[in-house]
Amino acid sequence: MYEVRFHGRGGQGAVTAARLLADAAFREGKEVQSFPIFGVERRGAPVAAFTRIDDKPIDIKTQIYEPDVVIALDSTLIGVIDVADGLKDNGKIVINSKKKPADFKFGDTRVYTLDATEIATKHGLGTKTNPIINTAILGAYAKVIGNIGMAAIEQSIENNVPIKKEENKNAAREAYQVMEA
Amino acid sequence: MYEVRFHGRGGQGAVTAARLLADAAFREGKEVQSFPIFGVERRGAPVAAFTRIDDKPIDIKTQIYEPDVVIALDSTLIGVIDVADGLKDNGKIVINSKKKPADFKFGDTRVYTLDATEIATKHGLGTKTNPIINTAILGAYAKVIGNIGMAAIEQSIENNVPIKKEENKNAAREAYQVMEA
Amino acid sequence: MKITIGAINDKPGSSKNYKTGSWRTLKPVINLEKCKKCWLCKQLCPEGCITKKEEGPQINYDYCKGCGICAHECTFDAIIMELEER
Amino acid sequence: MKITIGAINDKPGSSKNYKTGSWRTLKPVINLEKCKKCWLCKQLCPEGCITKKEEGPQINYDYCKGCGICAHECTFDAIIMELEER
Amino acid sequence: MTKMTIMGNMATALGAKLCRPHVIPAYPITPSTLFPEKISEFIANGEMDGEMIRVESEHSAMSAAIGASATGARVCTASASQGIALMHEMLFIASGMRLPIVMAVGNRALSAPINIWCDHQDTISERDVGWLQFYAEKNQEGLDLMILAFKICEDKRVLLPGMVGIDAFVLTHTVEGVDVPDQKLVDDFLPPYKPEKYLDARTPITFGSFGTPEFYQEFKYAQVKAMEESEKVIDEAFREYKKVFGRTYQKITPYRCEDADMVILTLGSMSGTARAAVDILREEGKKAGCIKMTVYRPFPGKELIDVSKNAKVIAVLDRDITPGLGGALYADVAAQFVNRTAHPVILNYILGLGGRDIVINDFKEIYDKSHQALEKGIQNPVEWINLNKEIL
Amino acid sequence: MTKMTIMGNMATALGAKLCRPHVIPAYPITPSTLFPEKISEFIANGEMDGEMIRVESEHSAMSAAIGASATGARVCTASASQGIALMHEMLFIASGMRLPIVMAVGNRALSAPINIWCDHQDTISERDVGWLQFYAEKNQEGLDLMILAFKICEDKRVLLPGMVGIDAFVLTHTVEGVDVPDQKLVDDFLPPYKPEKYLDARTPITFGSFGTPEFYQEFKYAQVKAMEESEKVIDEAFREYKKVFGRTYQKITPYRCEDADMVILTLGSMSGTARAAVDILREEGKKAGCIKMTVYRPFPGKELIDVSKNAKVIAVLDRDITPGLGGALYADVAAQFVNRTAHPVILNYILGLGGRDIVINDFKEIYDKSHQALEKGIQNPVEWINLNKEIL
Amino acid sequence: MTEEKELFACGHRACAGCSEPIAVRMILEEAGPNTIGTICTGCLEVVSTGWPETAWEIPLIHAAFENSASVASGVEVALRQLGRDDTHVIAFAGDGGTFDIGLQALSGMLERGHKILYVCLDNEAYMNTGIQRCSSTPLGTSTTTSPAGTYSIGEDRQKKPIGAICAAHCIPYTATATIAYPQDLKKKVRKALAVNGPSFLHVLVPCPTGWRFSSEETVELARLAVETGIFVLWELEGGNLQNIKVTKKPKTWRPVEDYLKQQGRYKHLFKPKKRQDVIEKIQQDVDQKLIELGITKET
Amino acid sequence: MTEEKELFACGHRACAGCSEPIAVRMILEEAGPNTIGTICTGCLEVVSTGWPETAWEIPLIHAAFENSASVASGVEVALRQLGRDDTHVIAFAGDGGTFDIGLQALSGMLERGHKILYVCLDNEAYMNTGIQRCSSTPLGTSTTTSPAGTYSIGEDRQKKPIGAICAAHCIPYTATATIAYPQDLKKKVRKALAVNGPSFLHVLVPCPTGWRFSSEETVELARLAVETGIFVLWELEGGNLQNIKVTKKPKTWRPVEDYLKQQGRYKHLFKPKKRQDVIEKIQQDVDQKLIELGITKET
Ligand SMILES: Cc1ncc(C[n+]2csc(CCOP(=O)(O)OP(=O)(O)O)c2C)c(N)n1
Ligand SMILES: Cc1ncc(C[n+]2csc(CCOP(=O)(O)OP(=O)(O)O)c2C)c(N)n1
Ligand code: SF4
Ligand code: SF4
Ligand code: SF4
Ligand code: SF4
Ligand code: SF4
Ligand code: SF4
Ligand SMILES: [Mg+2]
Ligand SMILES: [Mg+2]
Repeated sequence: MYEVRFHGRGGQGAVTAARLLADAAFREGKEVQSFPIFGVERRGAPVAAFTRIDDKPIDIKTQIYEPDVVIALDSTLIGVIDVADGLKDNGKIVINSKKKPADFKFGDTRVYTLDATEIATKHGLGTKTNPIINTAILGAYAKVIGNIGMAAIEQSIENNVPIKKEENKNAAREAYQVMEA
Repeated sequence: MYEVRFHGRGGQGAVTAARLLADAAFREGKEVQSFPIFGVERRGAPVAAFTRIDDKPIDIKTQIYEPDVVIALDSTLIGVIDVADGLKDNGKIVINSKKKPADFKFGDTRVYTLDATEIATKHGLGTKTNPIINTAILGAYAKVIGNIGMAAIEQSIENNVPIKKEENKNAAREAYQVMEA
Repeated sequence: MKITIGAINDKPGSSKNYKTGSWRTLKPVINLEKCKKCWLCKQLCPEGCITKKEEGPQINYDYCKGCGICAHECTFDAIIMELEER
Repeated sequence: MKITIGAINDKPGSSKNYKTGSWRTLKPVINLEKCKKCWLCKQLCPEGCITKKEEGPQINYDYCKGCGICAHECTFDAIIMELEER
Repeated sequence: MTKMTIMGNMATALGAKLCRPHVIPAYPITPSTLFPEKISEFIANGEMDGEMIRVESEHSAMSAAIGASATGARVCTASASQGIALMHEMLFIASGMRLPIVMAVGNRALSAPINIWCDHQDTISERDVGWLQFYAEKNQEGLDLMILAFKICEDKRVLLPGMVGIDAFVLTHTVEGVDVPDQKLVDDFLPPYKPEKYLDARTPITFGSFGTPEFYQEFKYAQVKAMEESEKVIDEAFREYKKVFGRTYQKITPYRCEDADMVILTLGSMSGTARAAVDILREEGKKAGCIKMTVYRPFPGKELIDVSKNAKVIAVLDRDITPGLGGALYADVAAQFVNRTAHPVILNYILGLGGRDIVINDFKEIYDKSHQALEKGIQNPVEWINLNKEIL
Repeated sequence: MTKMTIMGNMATALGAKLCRPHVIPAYPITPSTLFPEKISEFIANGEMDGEMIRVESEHSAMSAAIGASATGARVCTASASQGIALMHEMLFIASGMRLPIVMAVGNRALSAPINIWCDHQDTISERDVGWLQFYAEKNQEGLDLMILAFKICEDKRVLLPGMVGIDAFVLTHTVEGVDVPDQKLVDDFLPPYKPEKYLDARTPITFGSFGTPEFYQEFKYAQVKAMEESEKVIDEAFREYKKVFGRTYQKITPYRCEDADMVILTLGSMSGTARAAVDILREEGKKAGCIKMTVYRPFPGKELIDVSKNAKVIAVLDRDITPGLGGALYADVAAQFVNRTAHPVILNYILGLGGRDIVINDFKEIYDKSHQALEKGIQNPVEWINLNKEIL
Repeated sequence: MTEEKELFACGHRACAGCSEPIAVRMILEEAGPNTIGTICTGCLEVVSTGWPETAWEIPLIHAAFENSASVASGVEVALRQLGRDDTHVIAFAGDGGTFDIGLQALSGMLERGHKILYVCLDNEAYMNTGIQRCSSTPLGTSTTTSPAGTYSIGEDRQKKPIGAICAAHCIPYTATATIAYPQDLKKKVRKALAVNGPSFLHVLVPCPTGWRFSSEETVELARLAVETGIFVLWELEGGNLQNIKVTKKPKTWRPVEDYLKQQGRYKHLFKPKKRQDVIEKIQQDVDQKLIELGITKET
Repeated sequence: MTEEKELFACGHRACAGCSEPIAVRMILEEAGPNTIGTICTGCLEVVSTGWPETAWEIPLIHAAFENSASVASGVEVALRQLGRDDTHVIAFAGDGGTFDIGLQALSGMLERGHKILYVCLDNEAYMNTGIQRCSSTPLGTSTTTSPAGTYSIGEDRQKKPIGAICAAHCIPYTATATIAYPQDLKKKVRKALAVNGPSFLHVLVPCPTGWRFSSEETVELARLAVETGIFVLWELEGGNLQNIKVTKKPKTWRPVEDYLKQQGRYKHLFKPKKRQDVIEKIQQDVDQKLIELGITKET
């Protein structure tokens, strides 16, 4: 079983990212679960969302306490909350940031960064202060985690994103390309 | 245990009569219960009310099915309903009527009649079409049944009847006097 | 008689089985000679027990509770209330 | 911390323990020179995090969510919103 | 002390009056209506302080009760049946907020079909709401239990609301002789309600918080513990009541149970009839006993086990029904005995729904049926008594 | 059949849509709101006939549902928590009138304190109202059970309303892969609702009669019998569903129970975690099993006795609490076993209230505690799991 | 002479002289048999639906006390969905079920625009439970929960202006009526059933038992209520109260005392001591209301 | 310079730019600390009372969603009984808790005459549960339960005239207000608290999340609502709507389009195709309302 946690702010699309990832995995024949943090957070507040992926039916319905990957859609959250909380020993962190992985201090944990904001705005997805980066980040996921293929992610976008389907796919593709695995 | 059933029409005072009788018995140191028929009868409809009297605490809370006495406040009810229903073999029936006991056919059952309407209206209790006869009938009860004294009945009237206390007591007294035991 | 599913009552107007005439202490009696067939009494009877007949209103005493409205409202004093004899 | 009887909260204003400043992406900055001390910003701030000071309004960034109302409403353009640096 | 002949509703109203409630939000419903009527009369005639709130529904009655109680007032109300059902949501909230509101109930059946007569479904179906529940056998108990309910519910160790049930008509509208205690004695027994925390501008607190998963279960636990704590508070209060007023109360009151092979467990007004039936059965040589349950929540499990230890059967009488299971009381009793190595057979009888009278014969039938079950084995642990099969 | 990844609310909404309800009176409440939202969307986009009634409260939602169902329409609604509590009165009335309304529930805790997260108190506390109750473990079950509920409830032998519970957030807001059946198959499985009697000017009938003591008990009895009758209708429907749609449903589903010495009885989404825990316990050499209860009303007593016959302990997990007694499911289970000569020890664990997560460790603790109880005797049959003692 | 079928049958158990059946019969006569009715718990229901009997000859549903309007909403939508929407839907409710416990359901029904005629049968108290005060109970009325007493003149609040409240919802048709004016009442029913949306009809139904008068005076009291201005007959299309049309103006308006003194519920205003102050207050309120309705009184 | 104590503290969790806290703060500033508040379930409660924190510096009680008014009734009577009735009682409620599920409790509170200021914080939908339609939702608004779609223009019913409905109860004081006019709002709070009986204050509180606009525009939208006549600021003493006093009249009334086009909830009226018909209908309704209020528009 593979467990992913997304961090973002209410309204930034962490929940959608988690759903899209689950849907993509499902399209690859995997069993999936995806859920937001169960709370009453308002727009702007830090939120989290989760995805579980497995080859066999997923029985457990507990929260995710020890994710395999953490994805931070908003680097300003780092410091505000402990994004690495509970991360497995060999876990990975993907951060939307202009900075280099080395600029982040998470001990031994493997950190990846991507300027998803740049990519998103370039493809006309949201504004600088309010970029829609969930699709770009999934491209990065596909590259660095590698357990879901880009085809499935694109299909998931096609089927679930209501507007700007092409732009979103392009953002994901670009992220996939620029990302170093 | 002595069980009494009163018959009347909604609004005629059967319930009050049953209560007054219970209160009188209580004043004589008896244990009592009194209750109306448990229904939704409207003014004018036939109703019934009950009194239980005993020397020891009354445990049972059932309806009264086999009364020792039946009192009909309104003779026109006879024929409409079976006033003698369940009456004990040696039971008695007291009827408010101008007629003679012999005019009523209740087999072997001992029947008493009293023109309570006459007495009540004479004492200024209600009108001919709407007489308040419950106190007069209690006078009759005291005489023919005899297990409650007039003093207690008068005291019960004094304590429970909101207006025309004296008139009511007088009606009861007159009924007691004219009644043949 | 058997109970119905959900206590439905599928006998419309079955209240007629219950004769409310027994409630009556006063009885309305119509004087057809005075009656002008204005049908006000029928209209205002709470029991709906006055029916239109050729000769004038007819009271169904099975149901008349003797409220006296018909007599009270009849503009032509064509109804009087009498003490019920039983 | 212990729970209370009936979940009563007897610490009025204890919400202050939660710093909503972390929600901010844009940050209001006051230009005191332009400010006319009309206190409109204080009045309209949803967070109640602007206080009156001798020198003009002061924003408590621990709570400011960066909504931008103060800047938008200031008639004298004395507040501008800047991208938050963290 | 005054002796009077009064109806059950008057008894609970007088009980309430003696407790000097500040606020009485109430809404009329048969068979409880006489309660607010009497309170209105007391106030209109200057016999009582306190204010009625003539609310527009029972939901508002309980809401106003909550508001008033949280403000530090002693609060009392009355309802029944549909009225209680309409309060359902607010009953949970009153207990969750730990407000010692006391409600007089005239136990009545629930719709549909609509029925105004006695059964216990209305309060039994509120057995989860976290209120203490008391059931009276007679009017005297109705009065006394109102006073006791305030005493117990307001105890610092409890702080939970409570309801006192008197059976529709069989008590509410039945006149019995009742001893009405002196105000002075009640004042001593029940001191003014002085909560530690209440709505007061001098010390602002927030009532009705949002309880996240981090804390919710612990809040519930504390509430459940308070209910358990009330067990001993009830015993204390009953003892003190006896001392002051001379009348004995017990959570459950056994009658001729010591040597009984069958005990009948009852709630409310049927308990008296049960005793009478037991006497008759005894005369017939049948070793019957019965147990009146006065306190239903908290459930007096220990006491029940104790008094029924010699019995072969407990016949649990439910004047309520849980479709798809059986009687509610039955399941509650089962939970007390299920893990005991030796225990009586527990049988369940559904009876008296919607005002069906409960008569001596019913108890005889129950005795016989139970005996048969003992001898021939249990066919069906849940049986209906006095069912008119002809119309089914 | 379409495979999609959807949330639990969407699953129940799609299940409802496939049943072609005519009238959907609904009121928003977390965590069920997505249900009316989705229905609104389906209708706004012409994907669905039927009409929403955007009522002003849940009491009116159920009232409108009753009106519409009595008129002969197929009716569906959704609610949770306070919303269900506010319907309480009308839930009894819907079942008393024998109207096969189906309600999708997002199981959520009850105030106070207010809490929007999962527990089962809202529907468990409606266990007396005469509705069938189904609990889903996952979204697929949520969808299927909606269709099944209509099928079962509308059966002439049943004619009772039913509710389908999916756990707040854990299912309502969790995306899972779900097979959505073809409309054609559902249409065949579930023919149009054709009641024999309904409000129609051509054949006037009266609904909602006044039921006097002469008849009330018999009306209730008939209703209770219909609930019992539903046991076999449920089995039939489950069998047919399997045939048509290929998925298996059982009132209770045992997992590794044959040789288990301890079986854990669960309701709702915790059932999956229980299976995972059982596997882990088995690996540790502990003979654990678990039973998922899908149908809670009517209570599947016979089935439960059967599957647990080899167990030494049944650990009954209650995501609800009856203050002053214990878990509701516990008492229900106790009622099944109490009169059996040899039966497992029945232990009760209260857990997961107000969204407290139920995790593998909890099951381990339950196993250990139960074992201890077996060995050292039962200290307290009702224990709380995962309680934060530090804040008490 | 053909006899129309009565849609509310004999044998119901209302008190002798009750006006609720009179009103129901008049309304159903106008609406005709193609009508589904909903009712609240209350006198009307209790006296007419005791199983195995029913007085109703139209399809009828009673569910609870507070929800005639929402049950009717369900019926109306179902009829539309099932293609039977030529059937009228009439929701009956008492004043308790309208002014108090049923107000919200009513407001929702009005706001949602269901095509339903809502009829409030107003006898100014909770009669079925034994004459308790309701927000429909007029100032100075003695009821069992607003008893006249040493410290009380009876009800101390004004009657809730239910008509104005309903009209404020901007519904197509609102009106008042009473049994003493059958033609007026029926005409209003006709109009109400003709509009495409909700309508509200407020019918005063004197109750001999609760108002404490002799049963034959029922219609007379309804008439007196109108002639004294206590209960003004009006109708209104839409939500602008300025457009109210008074449909019945007596030639001379009688003093309210004529109305009050006939009823036991106002006895305390006359005995033991005449409470001129209260009577005058009631008169003033009526006068004020008439002025607001633009009626100049010539007495 | 002395700093007044804020009675609604920082740290609450409302969305950035939410106007509910703005309104609450203004109201409490006027009412002062000697005030007990009651609230409904809804955004305000959820963002301010999460245990162990509370944003409230006055005593506050939240019980359920539908009963702010009845809880407040209990508080008010208790204060009187306990001799503490110098304390103000303010019942806060959302539009859902007022127009819909709380209407009956409110009506009861008004009718009984409690001395309570009832404040409806109207953001025109159920926001706490995620933007569902309420009877406060204006015509043409897209919400999650009145979604714009192929067969839908969004909400198809008019906003329930809650002010008129409350005023129809003949209460001493009814008014509307919004956060863009703090002085007007505070003055109305002052007046409301001064009357001896119930008062109703209807406050428009724009919601960036539910109306879909950028958080800094909150106050601007409140202002636009007034300047377009969508939300008229008025006050009224007593129940006669003819006495309404409009307290804010812009020099020129702006077209409603200016207001609509700034909000995502009306996007479908502009894109993909401009729905001139709907916009015009909304404009006409506003014009009509202004005429009824006796306002002659000079545009
Ligand atoms: C929820 C609920 N509360 C209370 C009652 C009790 N109840 C039934 S009818 C009634 C009074 C009815 O008054 P109204 O609506 O004025 O009708 P009326 O009997 O006067 O015609 C009351 C209080 C009930 N049935 N349901
Ligand atoms: C009886 C009941 N039904 C439904 C809910 C769910 N609920 C809580 S808040 C809310 C919406 C609140 O809307 P509103 O009153 O307008 O306040 P807002 O959140 O918009 O400020 C709803 C539907 C509830 N808590 N209780
Ligand atoms: S009211 Fe008089 S005149 Fe008219 S029909 Fe009746 S009896 Fe005849
Ligand atoms: S007396 Fe009354 S019930 Fe009898 S016919 Fe006349 S109006 Fe009808
Ligand atoms: S609004 Fe502008 S001018 Fe006024 S106090 Fe604030 S910053 Fe200064
Ligand atoms: S940006 Fe918003 S929260 Fe921050 S100070 Fe300005 S108004 Fe207050
Ligand atoms: S109490 Fe009044 S309303 Fe009820 S039936 Fe009797 S007369 Fe009619
Ligand atoms: S959803 Fe709207 S009302 Fe609720 S907190 Fe956010 S902005 Fe405020
Ligand atoms: Mg009435
Ligand atoms: Mg809102």
